Order: sequence, then C-alpha cells, then structure tokens
Amino acid sequence: MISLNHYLVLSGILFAIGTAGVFLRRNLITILLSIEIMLNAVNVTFVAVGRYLGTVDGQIITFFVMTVAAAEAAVGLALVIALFRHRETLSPDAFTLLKW
Amino acid sequence: MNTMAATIPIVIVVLSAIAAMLAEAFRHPGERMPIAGLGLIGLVGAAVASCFLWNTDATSFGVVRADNFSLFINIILCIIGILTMVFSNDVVEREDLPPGEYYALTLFGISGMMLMAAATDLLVIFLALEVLSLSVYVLTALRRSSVAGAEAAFKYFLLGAFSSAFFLYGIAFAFTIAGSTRLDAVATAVASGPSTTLALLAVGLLAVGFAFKVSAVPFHMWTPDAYEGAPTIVTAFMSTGVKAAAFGAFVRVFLSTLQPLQGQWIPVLAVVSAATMIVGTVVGVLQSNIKRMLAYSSIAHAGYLLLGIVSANSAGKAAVLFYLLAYAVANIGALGIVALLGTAEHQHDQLRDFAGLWKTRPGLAALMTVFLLSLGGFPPTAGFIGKWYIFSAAVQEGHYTLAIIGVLSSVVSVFYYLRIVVMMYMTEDTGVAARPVVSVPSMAGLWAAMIVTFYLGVLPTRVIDYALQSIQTIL
Amino acid sequence: MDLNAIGFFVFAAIAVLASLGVVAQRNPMHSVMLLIVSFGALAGLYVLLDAPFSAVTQIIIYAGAIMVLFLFVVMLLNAHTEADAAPPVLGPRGMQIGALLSMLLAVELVWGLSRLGLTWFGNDPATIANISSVSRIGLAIFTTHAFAFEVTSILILVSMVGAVVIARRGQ
Amino acid sequence: MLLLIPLLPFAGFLINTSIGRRLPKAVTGGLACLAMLAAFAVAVMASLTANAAATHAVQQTVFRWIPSGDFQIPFALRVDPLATVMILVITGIGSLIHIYSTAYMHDETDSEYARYFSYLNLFAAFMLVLVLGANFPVMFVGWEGVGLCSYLLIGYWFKKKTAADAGKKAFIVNRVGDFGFILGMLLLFVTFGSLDFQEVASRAAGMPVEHVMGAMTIATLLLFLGATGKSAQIPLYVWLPDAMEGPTPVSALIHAATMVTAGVYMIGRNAVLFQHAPITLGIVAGIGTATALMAGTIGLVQNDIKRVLAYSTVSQLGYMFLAMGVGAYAAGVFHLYTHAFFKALLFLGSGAVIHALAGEQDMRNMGGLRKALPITFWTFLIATIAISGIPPLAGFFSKDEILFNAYSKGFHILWAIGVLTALLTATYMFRLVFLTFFGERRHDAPAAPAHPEEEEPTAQAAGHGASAIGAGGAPSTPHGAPSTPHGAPSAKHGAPHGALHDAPPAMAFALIVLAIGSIFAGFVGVPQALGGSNRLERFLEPSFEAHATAIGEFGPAGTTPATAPNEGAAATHGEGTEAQGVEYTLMGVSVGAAAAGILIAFYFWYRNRAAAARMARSLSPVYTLLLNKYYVDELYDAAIVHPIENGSRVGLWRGIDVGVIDGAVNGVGALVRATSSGLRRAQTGSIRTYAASLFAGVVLILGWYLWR
Amino acid sequence: MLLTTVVFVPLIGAILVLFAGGRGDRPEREPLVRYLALAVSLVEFVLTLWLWSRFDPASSGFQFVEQRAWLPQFGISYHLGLDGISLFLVVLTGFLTPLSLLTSWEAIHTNQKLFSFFLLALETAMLGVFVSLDLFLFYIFWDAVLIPMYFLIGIWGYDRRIYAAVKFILYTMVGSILMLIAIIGLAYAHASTAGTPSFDLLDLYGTVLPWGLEKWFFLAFTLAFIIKVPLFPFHTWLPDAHVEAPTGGSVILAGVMLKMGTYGLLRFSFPLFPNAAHVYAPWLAILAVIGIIYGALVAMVQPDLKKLVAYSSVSHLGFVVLGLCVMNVNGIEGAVYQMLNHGVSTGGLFIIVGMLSDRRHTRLIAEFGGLKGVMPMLARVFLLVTLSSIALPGMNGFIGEFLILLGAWRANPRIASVAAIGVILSAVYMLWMFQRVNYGTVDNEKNRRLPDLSAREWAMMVPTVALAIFMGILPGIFLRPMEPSVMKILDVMHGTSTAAAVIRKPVTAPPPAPPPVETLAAREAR
Repeated sequence: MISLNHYLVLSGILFAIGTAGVFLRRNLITILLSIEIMLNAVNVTFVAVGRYLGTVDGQIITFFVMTVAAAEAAVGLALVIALFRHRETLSPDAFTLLKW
Repeated sequence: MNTMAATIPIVIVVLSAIAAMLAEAFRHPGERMPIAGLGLIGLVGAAVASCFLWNTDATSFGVVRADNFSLFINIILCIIGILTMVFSNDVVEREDLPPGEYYALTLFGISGMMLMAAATDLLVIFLALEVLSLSVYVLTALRRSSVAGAEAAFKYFLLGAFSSAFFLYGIAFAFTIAGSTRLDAVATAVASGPSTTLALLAVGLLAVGFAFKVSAVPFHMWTPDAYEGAPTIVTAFMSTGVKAAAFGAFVRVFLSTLQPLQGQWIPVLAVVSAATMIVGTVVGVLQSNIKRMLAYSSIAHAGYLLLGIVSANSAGKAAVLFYLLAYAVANIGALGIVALLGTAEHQHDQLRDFAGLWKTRPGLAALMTVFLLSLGGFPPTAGFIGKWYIFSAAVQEGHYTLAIIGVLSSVVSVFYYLRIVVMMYMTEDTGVAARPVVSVPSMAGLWAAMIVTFYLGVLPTRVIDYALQSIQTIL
Repeated sequence: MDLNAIGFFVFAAIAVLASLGVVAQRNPMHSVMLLIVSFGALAGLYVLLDAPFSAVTQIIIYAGAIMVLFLFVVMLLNAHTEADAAPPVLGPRGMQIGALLSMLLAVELVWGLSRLGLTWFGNDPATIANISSVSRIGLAIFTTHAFAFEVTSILILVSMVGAVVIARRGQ
Repeated sequence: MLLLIPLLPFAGFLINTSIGRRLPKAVTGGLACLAMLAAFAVAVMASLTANAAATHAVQQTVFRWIPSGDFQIPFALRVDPLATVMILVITGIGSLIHIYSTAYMHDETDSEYARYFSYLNLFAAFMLVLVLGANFPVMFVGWEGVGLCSYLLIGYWFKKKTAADAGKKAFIVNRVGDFGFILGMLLLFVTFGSLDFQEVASRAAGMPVEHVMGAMTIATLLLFLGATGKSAQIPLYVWLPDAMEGPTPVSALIHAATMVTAGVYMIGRNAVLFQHAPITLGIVAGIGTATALMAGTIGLVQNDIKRVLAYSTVSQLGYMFLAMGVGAYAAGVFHLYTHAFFKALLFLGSGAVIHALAGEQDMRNMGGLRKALPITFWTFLIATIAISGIPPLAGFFSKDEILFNAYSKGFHILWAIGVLTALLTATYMFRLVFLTFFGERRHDAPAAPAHPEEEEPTAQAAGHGASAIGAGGAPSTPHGAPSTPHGAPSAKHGAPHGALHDAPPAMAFALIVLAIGSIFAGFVGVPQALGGSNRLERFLEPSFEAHATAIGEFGPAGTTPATAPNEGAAATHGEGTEAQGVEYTLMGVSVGAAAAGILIAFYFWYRNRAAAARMARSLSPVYTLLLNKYYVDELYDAAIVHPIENGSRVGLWRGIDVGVIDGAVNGVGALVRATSSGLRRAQTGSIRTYAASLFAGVVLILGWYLWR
Repeated sequence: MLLTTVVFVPLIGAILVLFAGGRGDRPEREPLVRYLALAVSLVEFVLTLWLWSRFDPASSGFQFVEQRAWLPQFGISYHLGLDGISLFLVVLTGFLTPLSLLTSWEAIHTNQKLFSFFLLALETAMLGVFVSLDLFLFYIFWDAVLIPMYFLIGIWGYDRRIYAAVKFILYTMVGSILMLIAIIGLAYAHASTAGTPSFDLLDLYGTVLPWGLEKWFFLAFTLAFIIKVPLFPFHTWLPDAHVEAPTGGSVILAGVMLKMGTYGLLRFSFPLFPNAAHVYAPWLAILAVIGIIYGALVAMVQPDLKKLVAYSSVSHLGFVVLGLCVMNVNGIEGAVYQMLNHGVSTGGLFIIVGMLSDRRHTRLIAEFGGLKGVMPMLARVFLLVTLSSIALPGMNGFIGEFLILLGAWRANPRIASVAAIGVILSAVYMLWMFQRVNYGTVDNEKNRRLPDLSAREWAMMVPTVALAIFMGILPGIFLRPMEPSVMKILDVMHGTSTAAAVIRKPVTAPPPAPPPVETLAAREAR
C-alpha cells in the first residue's frame, strides 16, 4: 500500500534534486528549471496531503503555486533575456560585477 | 466580522497603482505627468484609512486582518511609500526609469507589503510575498541600460525564488499538520500537538523564508548585490519596505501562531540573530560603496530586529514595531539623499563622492548625519530608542550575551556610519561631479523624516504606546 | 501490491529520473524536455491521488504553458549548451559542496519524513468524490480562497508589467 | 598682626610683579626693602608680644582653610620663641640682603630688576609663613613656597641653561623630600587626629617613647626625609651646590641663611615628637654628621668660590642636624642663628668679590684682593674666623655647644667626626681666604665671560691632573664650576685693568652689619661654663615642650608643660665642676682643631702652594674623588635619572603605551578589518555561492531540528 | 524649571547661532556668530552661578528637583536634580565653555557657526549628564556628548584628526554601550523586586541585587566610566584625542568630559552597587595608582606639549579615582575637588598650549625655548598654571591631592605612599616641560618675534589663574556645600553594604565574602 509518507518522501527527494540543480548547472535557464522542480515537489505534498485530509484546499493551493510559478517564470525569463542582452552568455558565473 | 473593511488600505493602494499604469498609458512621449501625485494620494488615503480602522480589528475574507498590528505596519509602509514617492519625483527622470511602470510597481509592491503584514493565512502571505517580491525584482532591474541592475535583479530573483520554494515547502508542512493554511488553524494544531517532526520542519522552513526576506545571515548574500545594483531610490524603498513587511509577517507567524514552539525556534533565531549582527557590521566596515555599506547596515539591523523576535515577549514585539519605524525613517532618509544626489551617469554612491558635502550642501550633510546617527543608535534620535527598546526586551528575557553582541556590533557599525560623516565633514571636496539640485518637496520630505527621527528620539512615549496597543492582537 | 502502488512507483521513478536528468543535462533544451516528462509523471501521480483536475492543469499550465515559455526563451537566446566563457567561481569543489548539501537535504528530508508513523490515505468514497470534484474546487476557489484568487490577479499583473518592462528593448 | 608679617613682603611682591617693570629701579628696590624692613619691625613687635605672654606664644587664626570631615585645618599663625628667632633672622638678614641686592643687581634692566625683587619678597613671605605656620599644612605652604622661590631665583638667569637646570633640580629634589613630608603629615594626622603642632606635641607627649619602628618613628623619618631635601642633607643635598647658579644674594639669603635651615627648624618645631622617636633621632644625628664630614671634604678641593661656600653650608647644616639628632635642639637652633649671620656674610662677601671681578668665580683666577677690596676682605675674614669656631666669635659658641652636647650625651664617635669636620671647616675656609685675598693677583683683568671656549682645553687638563691645584693656572674644574658666569653682575661694571672697586655703599652696609652680627651674635648663648647664662636656650625652651592646651588667640593661656624633652640638654649643661671640666676640655679640643685647620690652610695655600699641588698629586685618586664630589651626581644620574627617563621613553611610552596598550586597541580594529576582509571574500559575486550559503543555512537548521 | 533652563539654554543658543550664521559658510557673519555664542555661554555661566547662589549648602538632598513623566511604561522620567557634588561640576562647565570659545577665537576660521553650535550643544549634553537623576536620561546625555565632540575633533582638529575622532568615539562607546545593557538590566532587576521597572536613580539606590548580577553590572558601569576617565590601561584614546583636537575641544575634553567618568563612578557605580564596589574598589585603586605613576612617567618623555598634558591628565585623574576608591569622606571630597582643579588647571594648560600653537602652528616642545624672554607675560601665566597643576600648596591642586592622599592613607597607607610618588613626578615632567619651553635662549628664529598676551588671552587667563589661586586659598567655599552630599553618598555606599548584607543573605547565593570590605570599613571606623 502507498501511504502519505511515500508521497512526502518522494516530494522531499524531488525537492532535493531541485536544489541540486541550482548548484550543478551553469546555465541560468536550467537553474530556473530547477526551481520549477522544487515548486512541483511541494505541489506533490499539497495534493497528497489534501487527499489524505480529504480537502480540496491542497489542490487549490497547487493552482496558486502554479500561478506563482508562472509569474516567476515570466519575470525570471525576462531577466534572463535582459542579462543575455548585456553579456551574451547564460553562465551564472559571468555575472559577478557586484561582489564583496 | 467579515467585511471588506480590512482590505481598504490595500485596495486603495492597488487602485492608485492601476491608476498610475493607466496614466502612463495615456501619457504622450515626453510629457511630464505628476504620477507621483497619484501615488501620494493613494498612500495618504491608505494611511487615513488605516487610522480610521484603528482599534476596529476588522477582518476580511478570514484571511486579511486589519488589527492594530498590521495597521501600525501599514502606517510605516505609508510613510516609506510617501517618502519614496516624493523623492521619486526628482529622481525617476534623472535616473532614466520608465515612470509609469516604476510608480505602478512601487505601489503594487506596497500593496503586497501591506497584505503580507495583514494576512492571516499562510497562502495569502505567500502570495503577498510574491507580489512584493516580483515588484521589487522588476524595480531592481528597471534601469535597462544598467548591467548591474539586471545582474542584481537576477540574483535577487533567483535567490528569492529559491527561498520562496523553501517557504512554500514550509507552508506545505504546516498545511500537513493543520489541514489548513489559516494561521489560527496552524496555531491550534501546534498548540495541541507535540512538537512533531513535521511541525519542526514547518518552523524551520518558514523561518528560512522569512529570514531570507529580512536578509538574515546566512540568507543575506543577495542583499549587498541587490542594493548596490538597484537604482538608489529602489534601494531606499526595498531596504525599508520589504523589511517592514517581512518582519510584520515574521512577528505575526512566529510570535503569535508558532509561539507554542518557541522553545524550538528561539535557539535557532538567536544564533541567526547573533550571526546577522556580527556579519552585518563586520563586513560593512570595509565597504566603499555607500549603498553596499548601507546594505550591510540593513543586515545588521535585521539582526537587531531578530533580537526582538528572539526575546519573544511583548516588549520585543513592540520593540520590533518601533524599531521598524525608526529604521525605516532613517534608512529611507539616508538612501534618499544618496538617490537625490545621483544621476544616471553618476550614481553618487561611492564614499568619496560625499567628500566635502557639507561645504556645498550643508543642509543635506546635516540631514544625512542625523539619519546616520539614528542608524548608529545615538541619542537623541529614534535609532537610540529603538535599540534601547530591543535590548531591554532581550535583557528582560536574560539574553545578555545577545544583547552584548548587539551593542558591540552597533559600535562597529558606528564606525562605518561615521566614515560617511568623515567624508562629508572632514574631507576636502576633490572635484566630485556636479550634484543635482534637490527640489523643495524632496527637501521637505527629508526634513520631515528628520523631525520624525528626533520626535521618536525625544518623545517616543506616544508611539511606544501605539506599538504596545498594536501587539495586543498577536499576543 | 496493488495497481495504485505500481502506478506510484512507476510515476515516482519517472519523475525522479527525469528530474535528475534535468539537472544533469548540459543542454537546456534537453532539460526542458525532461522536465516536461517529469511534470507528466507528476500529473500521473495526481491522478493516483484522486485529483484529476490538478493533473490536467499540471499538464496544461505547467507542461503546456510554462514550459513552452522556457522553450521559447531557450530557442530565442540560442543557448543550447552551457557556456564556459566565465570560469566557475566556486570551481568543481563548489559544485561538489552544493551537491553534497543537496544530498544532505535529501537524506534529512527522507529520514525525517520516514520517521513519521505511516499514515494511510482514507478510502471513504464520499471524500474521494469530494476532492476530485471540479465543482467543489471551483466553489472553494471563489468562496474560501476568493481573496487569494484576487491577489493572484495582481501577481500576474505585476509579473506581466515586469516581464514587459524588463524584456522590451530600449526605446 | 601676625598675618601682617608675611603679608608685607607679599604686598611688595604683588606690587613689583604687577607694575614693577614700569617703575624705576629705585622705586622697586626701595619698595622691596621697605616691605622687608616693615616686616622686620612687625616681627620685632610680635616677638615682644609673644614673649610677654604667659605661654610665650601668640596665635592668630586667619580663616578656616581646609574643612573636610574631621580634617579641619585652619590657616593659623603662631609666634613662639623658636619662631621669634626665625622671623627675626629672616626679616633682619633678609632686609640686609635686600639692601645689598639693590646695588648688586643694579645692572639688570628695570623689568628684570623688578622681577628679582618680587621673587625675593615672595620668598620672604613664604619663609615667614613657613615659620609662623601653626600647623603642618600651613607650614607646608611656606615649605613648598620657598622651594618655588628658590626655583625661580636659581633660575633667575633663565637664559642660561645651567641656571635653569639647577632651578629645576632644586625643585625636584625638594619634591622628593616633600613626598616624605606629605606622607609624614598623613601619618601624623591619622595617628594623632590633628596637625596642629601644639596638639601633636601634647598628644605625642602622652605616649611612651617609641623604641621600635612605630607610627611616630615612621612619621618622623618621613618628615626628616622632607628635611633632608629642604636642608640639603644626604641623600638629597645634591641640589644645593648647583643652586649657586642663582644670583649671589639669593645664595646668601635662601641657600645659606634661611630656607635651607627650614629642615632644622621643622625638627625643632616638633621636638617633642622627635624626642619620642629615638631611632629617628639617631638617624638624624648620623646623617647630619655624615653630611657635615662629606661636604667638608668636598669643600676642601672645590675651586669655585660659591661652591666652596655651598659645601660649607651643607656641612654646617649637617652640624645642626647633629645637634637635633642628639636632642640638643636649642644648640641646633643656636647654630642656625649664628650661621645665618656669618654664612650670609660669606656669601655676600663672595658676591662682592665676584661683583668686583665682573663675574669671575674661580678662585684660581683670584688672589691678592686684600688690598683692592678692603671692606670685603675684612668682613670676609671675620666671617671666616666665625665659621671656623675661633672664640669669641659667633660660630665658636654655637659649634661648641653642639659638640659638647654630642659628647656629653654619649655620641663620642659623632663628636670626633664633628671635631674633624671643624678642622676641615677651618681649613677650607681659610684656603678660600688665602686663595682669594692673599698672594698675587692671578688674573690680569676681569675675566671675559664671553669666551668660555678659550678656557675649555685647560679645563680638561685640570680635570685629570692635580697639578693645578692651588697654584692657579688651570681655571676650571671638569665639573663645571661654571666660570662662565651669566655675565650678569656686569661685565661693564668691572674696570678694565687693575682698578677694582670695592663694594658700593649698599653692599658695604650689609657686609658691615653682618660682620658685627657675626662677632656678637654668639653672646646670646654663652654657656654657663664661660660665665654666660645661655639665655637663648632658656628662651627657646617653651618651644620644645608640649603644651596641654592650645594657645589662645593673641592672648596668654594657661600653660602646663607636659614634658621637657630636652631636659638633659638644658639641665646638665655647665652644672657641676666635673662637667665643666669636660666642657673646657672639649672647647679646647675644638678650638685646637680650628686652629690646626687654619694652620694647615696657611701652610698649603699661603706659604707653600707647591706643597698643596704635590699633596694633591700624591693623593690623586682621593683628590679626583673629592673634586668630583664623590661622583654622587653621576651616580644619581646613572642609577635614577637615566633609567627612569629611558625606561619611560623606550619601555613605558614606546613599548607599553604605544606598543602593547594602544597596540591592543588598534589591534582590535585591525582584527575587525581582517575579519571583514575575510568575510567579504565569501561574497564572491557568484549567485551559486549565495545559494550555497542560503542552502547551508537550511540544511543546518533542518539538520539541527531533525537530529535532536 | 530652573535646571531645565540651565541645561537647555546652551542648546537654544546653539540653534540661534545656527540661524544667525545664515546658510552656508559665510565669513562676514563670523563676528556676529562669535559674539552671540560667547554671549550665550556667558549667560549660561551666570545662570550656573545663580544656581550656586540659590543652592542650600546645608542640605544633603537633591535640590531644584524636577520630575516629569516621560516614558511611564518603563519607569522612565525626566528627573533632574542637583546636589553638592554636581553643583560644582555644573559651574565648572559653565566656566570652561566661554573659555573654550574664547580660545578658539582666532584659531577657528572655517565655519565658525558650526563650531559654536557644536560647542554649545556639547555644553547642554554635559550639563545634562551632571544633573540627570534618571539613568535613561543620563545615558542619553552621556552618549549625546560624543557627537559634538567627535565633530569638534574631526573637523577642526589637526593632521590625524579623523583617526583621533573615530578612535575617541568608538573607544568610549564600547564602554558606555555595555553600561546601557547594565542600566536596562538594573531597571528590570528592580522590577523583579518592586514589580515595575524603574530607571530612577533614587529608586535604584536601594535595589538589592543578587551578587551575580551586581558584579557584572558594576563592572559594566565602571568600564564605561573608567574608559571615560580614562584610567590606565584604558587611556590611549586620550592622547590622540587631545593632540588632534582643536584647543577649545581639548579644554572641554580635559576640563569637563573626563570628569563625567569620575562623576559617574561616584554617582552611579559605587552607590548603586555597594557590595561590588567594596570588592573591586581596591583593584580600581591599584589601577589608579599605576595610572598616576605611569601617566607621569610617560608624560615626562613626550615631545608634544598636548600629549604631555594629556598624559598628565591620566596621572591626575588617577588621583581622582584613587580618592573615590577609598570611600571615605576625605578621599571623596578630595576627588571631587580635584576634578574641579583639574578642570581649571588642565583647562588653563590647554589654553596656553593653544596660544603657543596659534602663534607657531606647532606643539612640539623642541620647537620652543626661551619664550620667557620673548613673551614674559605668557611665561608668567604659564608658570602659574603649571604650579597649579603640580599642586603647589596655596594653589588649588594641593588641596585636592592632599585630601585624596589623606583618604587613601586612611584606607591603605601603602597605596597612598606609592601614589604620593606622583607628587614628585608631576614636578619633574611639568617643570622640565616648562623649562624647555620658556627658559634658555631663543634659538629658533621663528620664536623671536612672537607677540605677548593679547587682551583676549588676558581675559581667558586671568579668571583661570585667579580661580586656581582662589581655590587653593579658600577651598572651604567649595568643600562645605559638598560635604552633606558626600556624606550621603557614603551612607549609601556603606549603609547598604552592611545593613543590607544581612537581609540579602537568604535571598541570594552567598556573595563571596569580600575581604577588602572589612579592612576598608575597619580603617574607616578608626
């Protein structure tokens, strides 16, 4: 049988994978994708917990999260474009004008 | 009471934001339009509305609560907003910012901030957080010609998104134990249940989310870069507004909802607070860019504010409110002056740009000094009362070590505030580029900020009373 | 092992593997594709959780809209692979540290969450019907969560304005 | 009335110091003299009043000076027999020296002249406060005040470095003594609860004599430390010879007649107290004797006329302390009194010589002045005989009194040394006379003071060989009997060749009066053995006793002597034929010693100067040692002054202050900076670093929660 | 209202000056500004004298008391009062401020307006320190003092002024900010017994603290004060601050600000924490004695006049602290008196150094020599001030030092003996300096044509010297009004420590029976 714990653990693993992406990838877009993975991992928790508690709130929250994800993606990608215009690269390590 | 009343201030601000957008849409290229005036009207309206709502404890939709606590923060935010608007009128054009978008986003940001402090639902807090964050991200990148702006915005954005994922995960765990994201439900759940793993995870992750927004160590690293890269007026705005809103929600969630778990989170926040105070002050010592320096200063101030939360008593809560006000006024004043002296070509944000300011602009130099002294916690300014209040809250709870770290770090921070003063008063002007003229309204705004700073420093009784009233609802 | 369990493990495996693929790929295009796969798997899981509406929105909004946006940007910028123009600031060790931290987080989460007593999903059909009902969801969105919904509208407005103002070329 | 005594000279000081520089010399000098004479008159009146009183004392409380808790010090003045002697000496001899100075200092500019007299008046005022003070703090005002004036007057020619140095040295060495004095006062107050002399005496009288180191012994030792400073005793005598840098009348007044005797006076003033501390008395006697001998030996070989006199002063002060130490307070004061006459005379005479020779002070450049300066010569000779102790001049009686007391109280060794010193005294004094006034002139002209460099080489030679001694030739000692005098008492004044002027009238007057004094002053204390009645001793007696009750304000009050500490001294003196026999013998011995001394001097420095040179050569190490004053200055320099100065500069200031303490302070700052620059490196600018930091925070927090 | 008036008149004057100066740096208004500021300071001086004339010397309590609610939530009130100790410090402040304005008359030319503003504002803050009876209020004034002084040093100072100013403010802040924590802690400790927190000094005097708290609070208070004093080894900010400060600043710094430290010890540290005071006073006394000797020795070898005077302050203030630490009436009266003396004589010394510096733009001793020949009058007042500083009997310094030594001797003769060495050393360094500056021949050409005292300089020096002598001759005028207050503070120090110790025993962990208490108390009884 599949328990809530399974989903929670899965969610945790996905979340951790998402975080890893932030460090492993040297491409701004992939980093954004990693954050999407994290958000989705959370969504899994919401849906599973909603199912467990028998409430639709979990699902509704996922919709809001999706909205947020979309909004973030829009702004994030716009920023990526802006950065790319300035530097013609997507490597995060290229943007170290501001430091120390 | 389920009325719309509680949302009125927020709605007013949103409306003025939309009005600003529309105004921009109808603006002829090259035409000057007093969009700042629209914002001002909205903010004053919101402030007035907040005053009318005082003591009504209105609740709307079960998720927005205009209790005195949120109204106090509303007022702080309105002050921040009004000052920002006033300064913006001078700055926006000079800084080459698109006015319509700038004002609209600023006002949207303020509405998000107000909502964040007023929301009693974790989901709404999250959404409000996103509204204000996105506004601020965009504002940071608003000057399109600036690489630094884009870089700063992206760093801020990416880390913000990263941290809001953690925050969201925390909400998920809270949802798991409470079955709802309403704060009251969460409070009941944590009060009744033992401190389970889930509750601890929720506490930890929520703390991370807030700590990021208030730029506490080690979640602070975006702060200097974002503050430095953003247009100065935006730095002024976000360094005060975001902090006020985030601390509002932080206090509400941790000192009210999660109060039963305080044995769990106080040690963590205590360490964070100590680290924040130390890093914020120590690293600030060597900065040569004023915005960056003030960024570290704002980190340090976050540490002091965290100390208020760590104290977890009513003095601590009231102290956080008072401190936010004192800090906001002084910080926006200081950064406002930097902004008012800058142009798109010459940011006027290096330390040496301030050399000999008192000779050419004695008034501005004096105002800057007052703000810096307030930030440094010298009597008889607001900053001193704020620090004193925070530390007395900490001492009351026996957090002597933290208080001592706090006061010592504030001495170190004085060092770098004084570096600016040294530049302004004790160094000769070495041919800094011509500084633009500061308009009368901006000057009036600065003077008003100074008067508030002194008022709070000399006669803080009334405001402290308000602050103490404000925390009645989140006991 | 019932179907449900099999479905879970299959989808979970796909999701995890695809996600790993996302972070392992040097080509962002591939990453996006793999992410879509992962989302699809998650949609499958939602179905298993009796949340068909969520599954659908997951596919439509996430895989359909957001990912397309990503794809669009990837193609717009023509950045098919990681640029090595700038040397990594942290170097390989930095990546190792980051990966290690992620591993640690995974371990922590798995350990912490598996420490909870096993909690089984209820099988009350009424409840299941309740949560899979689109109308109930709609009702909840526009009553209980109406304010949040309104807030999202502002959020989207902000992101729209922001995206436009940032991405548009200078006058 | 008592207040008037110091106030008169003080008024003179105020006038001269404020407007004196605009007044002509006649006015300033006259004013100063007038102030002194008036003070003298008042002092005489006060003395008569006091003597008439039943307690032999009158007191005036001017005002409450220091009120602090139980420490209540009035500013009170008191005249008793001891003070009578002192004020008369001070105002009397002081007046003469003022008069003398009007001529001696005549070549100064108006403003400098006024300055000189203002200092001199100020000195007199403080000296009078010192002796009139009815309690320790008031005495201390005068005590330090005279030190100040001494400082100012020694450094009167402030442009001359040696003078300024000497002034400073005098003040600082005196301060070392004052250190003891202050502590002594503190201890006395804590012990007796009062600092009034009378009260201290009466309370001390009620206590048993301390034969171990008790409070009184320590207190008196501390006070004695003060006395060694003021009165130039071992170990603090070193300032006095240097003090000869001041104008000669100053040397006469301050460094011979009055100020340096303050220590003696102080012991006399506290006779009861010292009487209760026999250990201290022994030390006083020992130190006094040792000083007398040592200074006498040094005086034997010095070439600077004033330095010889200075060492003579030190030596005579040693005598006085010997007297005090053996409990013969009256004898000590008696010697103080006679010494004031002849030593002032000697100094003034030497001043006249120097004046005539336009500033020359080196005896090797003198000689044969007998005829050129008759008044000076004769008066000088009288003083020399007096100091040598030849009867019936003043010095004989007082010196004999001391030696008799020393012997009769069992201090035979001290007595022997005293006699030896008497011989030395006679020797070096007559050496001085012979070198200065007899023989042929060894200088052709008033020395050209502006050419020190010409004298340098020979000065070096003289330092090592003894060849020069006595025979003239090498003019200077290595120790800088400075022989390049300040040019002050005037190069203009001396006539170019040969024609030397004797003392001008004002100076002559002072010389003659003092000479008369030197002859007759001793008769107030003729011992009974010689048919006298020793009036002085009986006169002074009340001052050395304790009075149970305080003395009324200007009025006689009941007096009940508690003890008479000097009963031995007073009573045994001259009683019984056996004692008288001893006394005659002792007198004979001391007179014999003096005569021997004169003869030695006559042989070596009048008849056969070559012998002196030979002697010096054959005893070269001793000679060098003496010439260099036992190297005490050098020793102090090497052992105290330089270590302290260098230690302070290198060790304390550069090392500890700048290095360690401030280094630590700045080190904290540097540490903060270093930490800062280290921490800011973490802010690499790479977003992934930032995320790592954030993420590490998350992992730590969650890990902590889950791990617990 | 009397005290409020006295405290705030300078501030109002400062603001007036600011307006009178007009916008920006306007040289043509300089005379107006100067005279206005001087007039304000003189009016203030008259006011302080007026206070003195209305002061009841027989009373031991606080007079002219004003109390008004301020932050009632925390037991903070606006509470002012004056007793025999603070009275004279107030008068001293009133006396020195016009002098420091006068001494800057010609030295300060850049932005006279601001200079006068800061100086007058500083006066308000200092007066506030001396009359506050509420710890919170006191701390506000205490900290507020730093800012004007910082500007005075930093703007109008010499070459290394910025370093000195920053060092000054940071160093003194470190101490005082820890005191802030202790103040808060004390108020809440009071709350734990009395129910409500109170920052009122008079309430807190009786507060009984557990030893663990009392110890730390005492140390925190004391650290703040001894840094300000400054006591060895916390003194290194002082030479830097003095050397770099403009003359007017140095006068105030040495004349008044250092007294804030010793005043704080007397008013706050010792009576608030009597048990701790009894335990630690001997250690402080040892530090004080080290400071006396050390300051003197280091002063001796300084090549710079101002540094020399600065280190001499370390030595003199060591005497003051010693007098306080012995906790008997002579010691404390002597200490208070010595505070006044030091203000007058060191203030005078700084004024003189300022005159030399105005004339020659250097303060190196080696640059001078033979000035007595060039400027006889200056040398004369210089001598008088020097003598006052080395405590010549008949001048002010003697009274103070003697009383302190007497008090110290009563407590511990050994300490007093060592401290008395300072008497010797002060003569050494002061006279040596005096000689090198004034005596000898003029061998530096630049010194040959220096003008003697001007009328303005006479106006500064005559009152200073007159006061120095007056205070030496008639100390009773000052000591008598002081005595009741000193006795009262002594009561607080000793009374609580003996009477309360009995009450305290069950309440707290046994305070480590402090051995020095016995010896001190026993000696006191004698």
